[in-house]
Amino acid sequence: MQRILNNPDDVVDEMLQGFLKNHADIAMATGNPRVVQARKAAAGKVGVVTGGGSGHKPAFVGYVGRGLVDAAAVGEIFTSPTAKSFFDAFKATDQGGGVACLFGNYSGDNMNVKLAIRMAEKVGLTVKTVVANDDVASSPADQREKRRGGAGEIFMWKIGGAKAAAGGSLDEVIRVAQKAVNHTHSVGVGLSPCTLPAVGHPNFEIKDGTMELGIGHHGEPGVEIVPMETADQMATHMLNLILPDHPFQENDEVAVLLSGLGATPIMELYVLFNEVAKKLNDKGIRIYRSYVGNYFTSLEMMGATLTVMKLDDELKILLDAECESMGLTQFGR
Amino acid sequence: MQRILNNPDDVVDEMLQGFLKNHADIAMATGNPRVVQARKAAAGKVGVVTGGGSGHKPAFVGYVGRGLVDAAAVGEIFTSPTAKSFFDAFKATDQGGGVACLFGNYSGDNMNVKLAIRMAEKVGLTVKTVVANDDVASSPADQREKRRGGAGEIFMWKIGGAKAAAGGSLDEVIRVAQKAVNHTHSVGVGLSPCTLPAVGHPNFEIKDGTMELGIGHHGEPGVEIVPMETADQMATHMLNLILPDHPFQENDEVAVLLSGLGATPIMELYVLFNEVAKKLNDKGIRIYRSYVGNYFTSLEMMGATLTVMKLDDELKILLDAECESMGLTQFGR
Amino acid sequence: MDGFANAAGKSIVMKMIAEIQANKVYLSDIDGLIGDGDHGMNMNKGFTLCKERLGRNALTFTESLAALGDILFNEIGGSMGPIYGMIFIEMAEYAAKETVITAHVFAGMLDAGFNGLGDIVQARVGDKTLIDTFVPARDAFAEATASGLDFVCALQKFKLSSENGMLSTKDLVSRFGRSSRLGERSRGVLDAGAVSCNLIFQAMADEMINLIK
Amino acid sequence: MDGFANAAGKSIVMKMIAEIQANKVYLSDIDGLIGDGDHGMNMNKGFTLCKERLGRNALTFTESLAALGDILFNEIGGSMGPIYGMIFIEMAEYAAKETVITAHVFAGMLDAGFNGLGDIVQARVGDKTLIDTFVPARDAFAEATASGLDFVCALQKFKLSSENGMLSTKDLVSRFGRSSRLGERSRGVLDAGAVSCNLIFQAMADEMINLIK
Ligand SMILES: Nc1ncnc2c1ncn2[C@@H]1O[C@H](COP(=O)(O)OP(=O)(O)O)[C@@H](O)[C@H]1O
Ligand SMILES: Nc1ncnc2c1ncn2[C@@H]1O[C@H](COP(=O)(O)OP(=O)(O)O)[C@@H](O)[C@H]1O
Ligand SMILES: [Mg+2]
Ligand SMILES: [Mg+2]
Ligand SMILES: [Mg+2]
Ligand SMILES: [Mg+2]
Repeated sequence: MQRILNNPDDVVDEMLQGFLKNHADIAMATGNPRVVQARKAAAGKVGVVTGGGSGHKPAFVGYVGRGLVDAAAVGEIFTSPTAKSFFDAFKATDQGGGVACLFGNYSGDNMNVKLAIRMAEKVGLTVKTVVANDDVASSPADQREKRRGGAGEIFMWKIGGAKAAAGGSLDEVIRVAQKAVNHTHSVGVGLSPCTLPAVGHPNFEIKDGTMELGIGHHGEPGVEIVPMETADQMATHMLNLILPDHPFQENDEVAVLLSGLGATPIMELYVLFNEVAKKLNDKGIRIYRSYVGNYFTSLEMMGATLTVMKLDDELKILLDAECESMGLTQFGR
Repeated sequence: MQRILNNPDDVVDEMLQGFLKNHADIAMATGNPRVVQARKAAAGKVGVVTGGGSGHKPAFVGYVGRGLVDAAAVGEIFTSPTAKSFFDAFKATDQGGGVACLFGNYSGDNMNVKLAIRMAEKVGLTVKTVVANDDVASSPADQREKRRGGAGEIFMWKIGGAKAAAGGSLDEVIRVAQKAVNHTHSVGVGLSPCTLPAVGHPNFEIKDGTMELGIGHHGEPGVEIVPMETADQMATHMLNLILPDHPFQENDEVAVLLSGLGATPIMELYVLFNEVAKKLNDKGIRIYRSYVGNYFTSLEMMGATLTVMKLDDELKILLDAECESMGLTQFGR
Repeated sequence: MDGFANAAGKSIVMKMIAEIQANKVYLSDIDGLIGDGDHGMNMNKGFTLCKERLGRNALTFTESLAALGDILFNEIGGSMGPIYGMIFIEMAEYAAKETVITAHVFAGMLDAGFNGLGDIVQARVGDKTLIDTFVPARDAFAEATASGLDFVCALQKFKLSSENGMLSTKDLVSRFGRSSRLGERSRGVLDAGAVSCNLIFQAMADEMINLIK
Repeated sequence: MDGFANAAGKSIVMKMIAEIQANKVYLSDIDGLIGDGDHGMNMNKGFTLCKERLGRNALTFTESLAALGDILFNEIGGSMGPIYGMIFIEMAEYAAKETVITAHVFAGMLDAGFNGLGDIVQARVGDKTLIDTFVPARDAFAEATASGLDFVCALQKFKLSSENGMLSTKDLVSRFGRSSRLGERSRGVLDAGAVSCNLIFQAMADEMINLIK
């Protein structure tokens, strides 16, 4: 295993120490070493919390910042944070207006958030949730509630975070974050597996010359194993899973997020994006804004995830709002 | 080869098309398909140009933007752009005040820039150059002019770009960019090789359980092949090559840039940064500002490069200036 | 005395810990096939942490089990933290005041552990989760005890049903979350949680049998 | 006529192209050892582009060579673009007006090609670059011609010296740029540019010999 590590069991703690040293202007430690908090949360705003397993950088701590998430609970690699950490994140960000907990649909996170909310109720803290379930490959459309969260979580945080930063109430933040989720559809393609440091060998197998269509962010098997395709064919395949699902239609305006899974050269993400953009254009679907890069990774997996969000005027304004974090920094427009 | 490609010979062109579609607010095409230009260059400013081979994203086009580089000439993978492309980049950015060409010390780039300057002279365009040679592993300190450029090029662009954006003259831009280079020292550690798409198999070999200390950005052999180390030991090894070279001393203030080579999980870069920061702190060297992430990569190589720049008041102000590009966006402070 | 002294039972938890440590990579490998590969790693981390905390302290079975549950719940997270955390905490709580752990007490502990999951876990037998190990084992133990078998024999039944329950997950198609769209691709692979639950139950029962004898 | 018709010499460039195409991966592999592995890929891209451009057009040797030089220089970049670009452009320019390419003309072309590099290339013989192939081959050809050998024999000497020059790079320690800190680690490996230059010279000479006969 050719990796940069000390004791693999300490990787999350050491990563967080390094993260906090590097991003002292954006994020800060809390009493719980597994909770990271934004430095510049505006007074009186609704708290926006997320959390999840590690190994997905920039997700989740990388979206702690101004105009995004106020605190993140951090788990072991690919492992939900504890209920206590979610609860501590709620406490750290509540300013009286309540907390929006925006997280991804994984059984561990569901359980721990549920338990954390019970703790919050006991101290009279109001927490409402939105659960991202944008990964179209993980369940049929009529069982959307079973779908995993994908890179679409980033749009959920961006939209919810912008609303909270703009002074929105808890219900407003929840409403727009839920709208973002409802409008967002993702799919992944896996080209090579990843290795958990404490395990030391690949998590699963992807045979050379094949690719896994619909792979999850932890290498969860997807829809189908198909022979390796060109970028052009991958774009077709991914859009064929996403577009009918909303369904996206001619004259729709969308935001596109194309994220690498970790080890795919960024150059290749642009090649794939080029094809995706061409095909959307051919269908008369307009890309209003796009993001290409490593926004939600899976250690050193190769491959990419494609996320498309249908926009309306409200979502456009929130998407364009200024924000500052490790994973996403943009000037307002 | 598990990669996202169409025809490997077209990868650079397709990447650039995708890049321009995604970053239309920051960068734009020029008459030369291998020259990308910033959209928002302030009127009358000195032009700042760079260029280099592809496969290093964000470098080089990723630093085209506001407060950074005004145009980049783009080569094939790991291959210098043509003289014509450098020349076209000069022409695209000259507003009468001349052009600062800030590039890395590689024989192809040296030749092509030299030839481009001859073309520029013929049309009366003034071009001055700074050549980054920050890679301490590539030549002894007394032959610094032979050293390769490393991720320190980013500091050269940031400092030179900020000076130009602030209205600096050509000579001022050249002076501060040269100062940045003189103050900057880098070293790389390679953990796994990379594969050029058109070649289809790894470029070179790094045996499992070993690492290449002092590796170049294209897999050029480094100082030594050593058994795989812990993050802690790597930090020591890398600092031992960098610190005596300036030399950096107690009470120095520095900027640190720790870049992944492409496939190393970002989490591990923070683990390494944590060790680097501890060791600098132990020596009484103060990190004024730091950058951790994939800032200068080598396709899907695993490993990292460490860059340290000694700061003075002038460099601090320029480093802190606002900028906006694919690779680096920061608010002023 | 058909049972063992609670005060002597720390070794049961130590045995459970050793078993998980020995199977760290195996558990992650199973989880890697249709899950995310972290199961062994996290179980190992939590159980190892518990071993360090317990140290040489003289603790009872239920105190040790409570400590393990507490660590899993509060420091490990994932799905395992709340599930095993709740199970162990509730099992320990149920018997905390007992000096002797009898078959009757242990049956109660198993019930309490399962009930502790409450609405946290919606999975039922057949959903390809650790419930497929837990429920048959618990039921077999209760039945054996009710039918008059002694503690050791009931534990043998418990072991057998646990093993069979675990094996049953191999042919099941996952219906819960993560792998539900996998359909047939999820068949043919054991469930990681069912395997770890069986490892824990085997270790638990073996050491109880040692203590009873 | 001790020479060949310039008008008939497009085949020489076509032969050079075929040789580079056939050795694309080999050249990149050599470059990968102490360089960056792009040499074969870029040479292949430039030479293949040239093949497409030349197409079925009836072109002279010098026109074809000029086209190749132009493509390398203006569209390929790298180190090879300027170096081979300059060499081929200057060689072609020198003989552009000749109807017959004699040994004397070819000697002049080689000189012009080398001189065309001017101050772009500082490397000299012994620095482990393509200069180690070029200069001995050029010198051997000039010497053979001066000593009265005919064109074909002089080309045989040219081929031999080119090959030897290329082989000499194996034992050299790189002194230029990139690999200069490598010291002993750069020994034992051929220089990629020296190898491609030799491939080009062999193909060039072989097809010239064909045409002369
Ligand atoms: N919602 C659930 N209900 C019951 N058991 C579950 C549930 N989610 C997970 N499990 C059990 O947990 C095991 C996986 O544990 P682990 O790998 O540690 O967590 P995660 O699935 O979050 O990565 C599964 O094999 C299954 O037995
Ligand atoms: N400065 C130089 N002087 C002479 N020859 C050079 C120089 N730089 C490179 N070369 C030649 O070019 C070859 C490498 O070519 P190539 O791999 O295409 O370019 P690059 O080194 O820029 O990747 C070397 O093997 C060497 O023969
Ligand atoms: Mg997990
Ligand atoms: Mg090169
Ligand atoms: Mg798991
Ligand atoms: Mg090369």
